[in-house]
Amino acid sequence: MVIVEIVSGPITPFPSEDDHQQDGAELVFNGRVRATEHGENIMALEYEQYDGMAETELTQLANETCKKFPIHDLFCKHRIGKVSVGETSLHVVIWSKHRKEGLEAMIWFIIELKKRIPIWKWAILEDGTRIPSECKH
Amino acid sequence: MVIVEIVSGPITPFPSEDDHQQDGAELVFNGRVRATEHGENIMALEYEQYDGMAETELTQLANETCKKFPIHDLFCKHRIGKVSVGETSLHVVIWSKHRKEGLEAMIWFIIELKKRIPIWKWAILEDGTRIPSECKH
Amino acid sequence: MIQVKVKCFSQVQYALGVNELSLELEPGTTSAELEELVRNTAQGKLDGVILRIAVNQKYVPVEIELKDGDEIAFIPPVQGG
Amino acid sequence: MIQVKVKCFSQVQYALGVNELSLELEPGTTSAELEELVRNTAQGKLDGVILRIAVNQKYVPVEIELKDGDEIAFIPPVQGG
Repeated sequence: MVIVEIVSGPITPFPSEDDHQQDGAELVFNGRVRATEHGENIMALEYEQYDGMAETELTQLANETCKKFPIHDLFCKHRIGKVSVGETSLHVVIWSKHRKEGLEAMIWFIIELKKRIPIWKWAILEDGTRIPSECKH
Repeated sequence: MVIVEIVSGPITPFPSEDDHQQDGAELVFNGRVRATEHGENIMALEYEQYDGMAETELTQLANETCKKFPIHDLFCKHRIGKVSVGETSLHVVIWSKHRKEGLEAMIWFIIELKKRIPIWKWAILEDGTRIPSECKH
Repeated sequence: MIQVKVKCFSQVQYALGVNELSLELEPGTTSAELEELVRNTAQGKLDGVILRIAVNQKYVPVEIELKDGDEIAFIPPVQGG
Repeated sequence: MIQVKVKCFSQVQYALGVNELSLELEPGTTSAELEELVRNTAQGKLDGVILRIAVNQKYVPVEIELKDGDEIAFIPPVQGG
């Protein structure tokens, strides 16, 4: 099963106590905003999405991941708008029978997300300036 | 920094809202007890430890992991005693600047844990029998 | 003439100074021709920036002929996560 | 004579039916000799089971001479996680 949400407020993690009795491995990834971006101190990042397309592409990617790897469930939330330093911008949970496929699926899912989901970061610098972040990783 | 705990009751996850402002990646692994072990239905697993040595070895492994990979913090809890199906037996959190090193450290840490930490599983079958689990993975 | 909408994100938005453009084009104009027009409008600010094209919210890997009412986005390198 | 304690876990515990053994050994007895004694006591139930040796809660990769008061564990494949 797949759940995908693009949210504009703080991310509430998916509950861990779900009914996954055949899943030995629960893997959670939280991507957080760091205090520096390309060596410059920032106040926050502002995430911009292509409304509609971002969610469609993310749902498709989640479904592809579940087909490509023998995992059971992939839940994902991506935050949009201003995200302060230390806050979570991306939250992904994968449930699988064993940890190996869960870890592989997580790695692949995030790499692909960073390649194709139409979401961008603007850095908000300490002086308030807002510039497109040119982060290439 | 490293925190290692061997606990006999249910595992409370480490709080996610810690002060990790230079850490873009927070990775959480929860190992859960599955309803079947080697194809047999089980009620629970009972984890047995070598008192003292298990915690010493686990602390040493956590420190080794922090030296081997450029991660900042590794927190780990392992539960001992009877753990029912669906409950968490192992909880690991790794904070790192980028996700890559966090994922690699997580993979290595769990592989090594399963090689050298003196902890064993007993399967508690549906009829109440308690036998050493011979799980090899 | 056909009417199309161009969505501008990130570096494209920064270079053009707008979120969205409404354009009238000659019938038969292709996605690649529109990209050239956008790049020219940006006056060099998009040089070296790889742009992928999405038409009606789907990535389109080849040059296509645009139709009236199309929504086009020139997608600079994405940065989710 | 020297006195040693043998901790028994998992398959070793299951094979011997005890958690712990207290043994009196000849001075000069080695870890490998004690392992043989334990395997014989298990009457074949530990055949095919690889045992690592820990002395005083540390893995000891080579044969060593045991000392009075040592705590020895023959560690079957571990299963944490």
